[in-house]
Amino acid sequence: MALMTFIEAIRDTLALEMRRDEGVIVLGEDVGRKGGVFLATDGLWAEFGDDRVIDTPLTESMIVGASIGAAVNGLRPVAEIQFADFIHPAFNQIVSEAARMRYRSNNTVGVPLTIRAPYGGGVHGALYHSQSVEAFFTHVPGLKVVVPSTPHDARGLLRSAIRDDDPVLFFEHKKMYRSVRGEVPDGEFVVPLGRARVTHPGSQVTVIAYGLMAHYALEAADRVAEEGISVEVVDLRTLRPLDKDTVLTSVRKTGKCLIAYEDNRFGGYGAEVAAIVAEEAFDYLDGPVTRIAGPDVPGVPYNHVLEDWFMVDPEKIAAGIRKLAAY
Amino acid sequence: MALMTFIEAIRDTLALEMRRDEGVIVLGEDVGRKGGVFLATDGLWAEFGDDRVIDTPLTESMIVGASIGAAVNGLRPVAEIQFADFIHPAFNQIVSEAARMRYRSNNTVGVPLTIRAPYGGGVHGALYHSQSVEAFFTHVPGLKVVVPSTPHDARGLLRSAIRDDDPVLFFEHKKMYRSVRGEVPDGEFVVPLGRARVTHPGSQVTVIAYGLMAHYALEAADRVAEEGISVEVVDLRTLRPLDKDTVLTSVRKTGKCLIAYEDNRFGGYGAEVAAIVAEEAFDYLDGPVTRIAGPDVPGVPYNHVLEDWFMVDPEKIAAGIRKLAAY
Amino acid sequence: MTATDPTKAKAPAAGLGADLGLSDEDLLGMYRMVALARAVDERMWILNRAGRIPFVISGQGHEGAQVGVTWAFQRGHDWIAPFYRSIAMCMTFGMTARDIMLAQYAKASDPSSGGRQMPGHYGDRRHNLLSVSSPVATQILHAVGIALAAKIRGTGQVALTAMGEGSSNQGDVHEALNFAAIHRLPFIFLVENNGYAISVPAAMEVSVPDVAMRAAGYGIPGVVVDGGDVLACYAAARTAVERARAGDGPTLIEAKVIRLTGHSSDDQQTKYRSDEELAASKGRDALPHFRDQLRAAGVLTEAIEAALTAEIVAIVDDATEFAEAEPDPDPSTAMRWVYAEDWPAETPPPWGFGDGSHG
Amino acid sequence: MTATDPTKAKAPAAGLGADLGLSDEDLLGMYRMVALARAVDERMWILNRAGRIPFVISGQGHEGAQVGVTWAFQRGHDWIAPFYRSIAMCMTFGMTARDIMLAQYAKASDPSSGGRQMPGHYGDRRHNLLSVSSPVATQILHAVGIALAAKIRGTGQVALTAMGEGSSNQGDVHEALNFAAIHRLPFIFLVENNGYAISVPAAMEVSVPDVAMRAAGYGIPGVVVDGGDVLACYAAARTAVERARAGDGPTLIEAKVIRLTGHSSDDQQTKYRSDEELAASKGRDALPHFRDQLRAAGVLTEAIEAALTAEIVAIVDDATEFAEAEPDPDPSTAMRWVYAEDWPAETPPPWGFGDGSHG
Ligand SMILES: Cc1ncc(C[n+]2csc(CCOP(=O)(O)OP(=O)(O)O)c2C)c(N)n1
Ligand SMILES: Cc1ncc(C[n+]2csc(CCOP(=O)(O)OP(=O)(O)O)c2C)c(N)n1
Ligand SMILES: [Mg+2]
Ligand SMILES: [Mg+2]
Repeated sequence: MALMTFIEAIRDTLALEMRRDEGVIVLGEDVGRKGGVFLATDGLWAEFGDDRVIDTPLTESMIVGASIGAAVNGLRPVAEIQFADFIHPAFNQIVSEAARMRYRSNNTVGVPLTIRAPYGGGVHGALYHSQSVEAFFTHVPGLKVVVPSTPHDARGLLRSAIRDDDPVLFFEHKKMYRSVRGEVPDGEFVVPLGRARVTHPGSQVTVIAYGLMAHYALEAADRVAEEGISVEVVDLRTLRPLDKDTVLTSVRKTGKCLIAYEDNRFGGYGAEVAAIVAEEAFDYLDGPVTRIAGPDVPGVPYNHVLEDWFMVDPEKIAAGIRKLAAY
Repeated sequence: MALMTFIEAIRDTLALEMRRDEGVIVLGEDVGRKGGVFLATDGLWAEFGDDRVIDTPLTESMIVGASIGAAVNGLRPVAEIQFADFIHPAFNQIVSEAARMRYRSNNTVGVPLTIRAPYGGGVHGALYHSQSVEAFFTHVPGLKVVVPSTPHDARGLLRSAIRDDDPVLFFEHKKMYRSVRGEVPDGEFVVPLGRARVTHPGSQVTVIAYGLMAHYALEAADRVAEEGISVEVVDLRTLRPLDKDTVLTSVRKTGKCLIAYEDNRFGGYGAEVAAIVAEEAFDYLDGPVTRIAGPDVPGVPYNHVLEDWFMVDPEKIAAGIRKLAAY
Repeated sequence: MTATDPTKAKAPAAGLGADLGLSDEDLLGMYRMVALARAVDERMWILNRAGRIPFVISGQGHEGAQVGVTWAFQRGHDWIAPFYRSIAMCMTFGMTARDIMLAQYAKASDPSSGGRQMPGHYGDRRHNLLSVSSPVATQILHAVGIALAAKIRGTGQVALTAMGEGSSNQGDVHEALNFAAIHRLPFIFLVENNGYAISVPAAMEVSVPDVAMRAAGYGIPGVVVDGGDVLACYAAARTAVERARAGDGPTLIEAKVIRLTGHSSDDQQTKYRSDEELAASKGRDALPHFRDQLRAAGVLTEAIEAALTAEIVAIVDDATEFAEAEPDPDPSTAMRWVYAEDWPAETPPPWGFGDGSHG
Repeated sequence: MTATDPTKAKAPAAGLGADLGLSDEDLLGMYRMVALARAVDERMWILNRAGRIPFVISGQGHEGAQVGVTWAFQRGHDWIAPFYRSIAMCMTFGMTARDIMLAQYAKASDPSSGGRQMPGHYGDRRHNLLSVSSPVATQILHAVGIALAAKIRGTGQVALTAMGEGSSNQGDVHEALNFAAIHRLPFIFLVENNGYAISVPAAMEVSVPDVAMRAAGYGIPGVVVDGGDVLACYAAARTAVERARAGDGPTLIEAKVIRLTGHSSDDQQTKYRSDEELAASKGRDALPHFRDQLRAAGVLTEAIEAALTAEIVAIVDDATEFAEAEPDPDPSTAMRWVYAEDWPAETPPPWGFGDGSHG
């Protein structure tokens, strides 16, 4: 058991997996000597050398496309996209190629590839260093999408992602890198993909969240607990495949469901969760499935007053809970 | 008034708009001499010449990126992406650039750009010539997304799109090009963006659809009408901005809502509609908001038995209506 | 009947192939492959016009370059990321006429995709032929990645990819060549320049007369070869493969080929190509040229030619009948293989095994 | 104080700028711009270290190339799609020190974005400076599209874009140069090669010693200039602009520049650059070099220099104080300008005017 920051858990897990399996390589912009712009790969180049820690040119489509090829020919690449905002040039390679290789080849070719990317706002990153991009990829069959919220889950899920035989997108909220700490068991454990976790049991309202919002949901639950509202928080951890059972079990129990996500509201990931809950828990609902999400503007604006306006925070979630509880 | 096929309405509208405004240009792969692989631009090159009808190289990012620049410098480009499936290489230019230019420049730069693309399956196009891609773009603030279903609306909406001062994605279901006919008024009319249309009034179940599915919804409504089920069909026409009023008014009246879309179910556009209805019409719902959509596989498979398995058709919608009506 | 194995020493051949280390058997094998690929391809069109198969995309006019280049690679060891015209390339690397026909009919036993993809989207894992997708040029990065893995793992493999000159303008090509050149990867880029991207002539899609001129901008060799000359294509590829295996990095080979058919069965090429031009391009076809070469060199005797013709007709007939008779895929399999199903744990993965929504 | 207007005939100047048609006034104007941009930039770092502004990305070491090149363009007529280091370029084209400082402080009156974008994302519609985004290299296509519109509309405008050598490897660059070359567009591509993409040295990001070597692959001229030599940069740009205006198509100019600071205020460059290398690169700085040139030519007298220094300090102080005092944006405006709000119809558009969800 060790107390680690979120980013330490990621860095150490990369090192552990690289020691365990020499097929694991890390590639991306500035991941080598510099150790990544957030230092998530710091020390790997010194330990594993040029062949396994590759400072690539500034070309995201190449990073993903070449990783697909390397995965096909026996490696397990872990590609870093420097910011989730810069994954878009690689969209075609991810969506048309990585996601479809197994299906289109009738299971003769798989792509064991992990793509890591820092996402999220609240760090003065403005339109292009704050994006939540999960909705673009959770829609795509053939991809798995993971968003851990604790150092423990970061380790367990990153292990699962790297060992998985299919492409996994692994999104890390950059505001959590150094602000979130937690215990990480020493041993060889994994957190399986596709399983959510109830992080706070409760009876009146279910709050569904992931990443930074999973923390804010807990804070909001604490705030409203003082007011006598009992909240159950579900941390999804894997967005695709979604653990419907855990979600529906909770909502069927509480009868009320609020989904919190930081991305733009319209067409965001929470819409799918809301749609599933609305359809499959209909008979149990005592109030409308509610979403607390980012406003529909083309990016988080920079100036701090605008950024605060944009960001979902514990108070906004708490307000949503209060309203739903009173319904 | 003239009877036209869907594609004739599009082609003629392009010609009319190009005659009306010399700032309108058309560019894309094979749009010139060949007149487009579906012949949607047939005859334009002969009439308007090399400068205004440009056969571009096979480079989608360039088509969109250069169109953005041309739009900034005084033109109104209408770019054709040969198949919606091939829009992904241009994803970064559309999502990072076209969508955000106005917001990020604080309204000093706009991008009056229309991007047309044939989408949809049922035509033996397999994984890469059948895609529905609207969900990727309806999520993006700054974009408008239009999916017409009749020659009349194709004309009226394409006019609005071209004259709009912001980027509009205009998706045309390729199966409708020659199979759908309808009356198109001769005169100067537009269909405003952002307004849905009730295409079949009814009282028991609201079916929400767009594009080819808007036709299938009508067929399904006819089928179940014989069984005594009264269906109201809403053809969304514009997916973003969504005409919430028309949708909610209908659902509040019928109390039941089914959303039909051809795209993969999980995270598809219908999820957002379902989420909105579930939240904002909650008190009126007499049954769960239901979705009939494509299965979650990475593309429409080719062999006809597999393709039939994939496609949403009138019977699948009718089955959904029956179930919901009986709820 | 097999691509050469450059790791095995060869007895020097006399005659036409001598300079290139090709025996008469090699030459006949190459010729057979060009002729067989053409025959399979022609049959596809007949089946299409007869309404048996809904779509054809063809390699006619590209076969010489494909066979010549592929012959320099080691089957079962090297890798190829082909494109939709790569019938002759795939066959040279191990796919049979049956395999190609199964793709046309999209049958369950189609090794490319089990009937999931359109015809033309070949691939065969057994022969290191990577599955083709439709968005052009993406495969260049896959081949570069395969070469990267070969270098890191020290396998000695070389990776080849091919595409048209129109596709070579895609951004992925720039990113791929830059990366492959920086790391001197064992990678070869074949551009099959047939002068058109569907209807758009080369002058409107490529800003230079030869795509090979772009190689210098990456610091790698760029060679232009006549795609009508099978042996010249082989020679260029052999040099490139040697360079690649020696650790000297990638090569760009541009083969000037012809497109004998419309872009696909959906295209009417007379709308944008003149009769004269079409007739002239036929004069550059590798098949008759290679036939004449081999005849003149006494390698292709009348007896051999007659036997070959008969063999090819039999192969194509067999492939057609076989593929036509094979069953369609079962729709109950359509949900399968979205994800790997050989899940290592004892319990099934949370997303199930092809039995419903994977969302 | 203004970029030259190449359409106006000039009296031939004597002295240093004579061959280039630059008067002493021009030379002083250029020098002033280099020095002013440097001073503004240095102030940014001071403010950052003092905790007044959270982020800086700098143009230090690039100013000579930017001013030299931009001087050849016509302000208010031509277009520039700049990048995050383009402070000197933007100022040469019309932005003031106040405009730049307003971006650092992200104030409501910031002409680049009204405080919506990070510092470094400049743009000013009044001066035909296109708004900068973060994803690198996208802007090259915008500039090419601007040039396309200029050609179609016959405006006589030339479009310039700039980016680093690392960014030049993006696929968009390939697609842009190919298209611009095919259509001989009035377009100029400036690569400001400072040897690094954040921490990655040029040898690991570009496969050739000079990005300019890539120009030949598009059939366009590629020139390498010393970014420490302002006049050489001007000369190269002037030739390119003349070509462009004459309808002879695009030019690639690569200026070898230096990065005097870390990549940004978030970067610790000593982790990947040696002290020696940093010291050596300082020796190639355009500012002292240009100063010496102008002093030696007698253009920059002690009096002029003193006045200039004082002027610059005053300008930078004023800009800082002004920007600091300006109000932050009002959050009630944050929903605005997702879409155009000057809707032509009588009724408001269905998506409303910045007053809620636009979904
Ligand atoms: C990204 C993408 N855009 C468009 C298409 C449609 N398309 C298929 S082949 C083709 C032309 C290809 O031309 P070229 O690369 O020269 O190859 P050729 O067909 O001539 O052999 C086009 C435009 C596609 N498949 N992928
Ligand atoms: C598409 C994209 N990927 C990554 C980044 C992050 N990033 C910003 S600047 C930069 C390095 C740019 O290097 P270069 O083009 O040489 O310009 P320089 O900063 O050296 O002037 C990187 C990787 C980005 N902004 N956009
Ligand atoms: Mg071609
Ligand atoms: Mg640089």
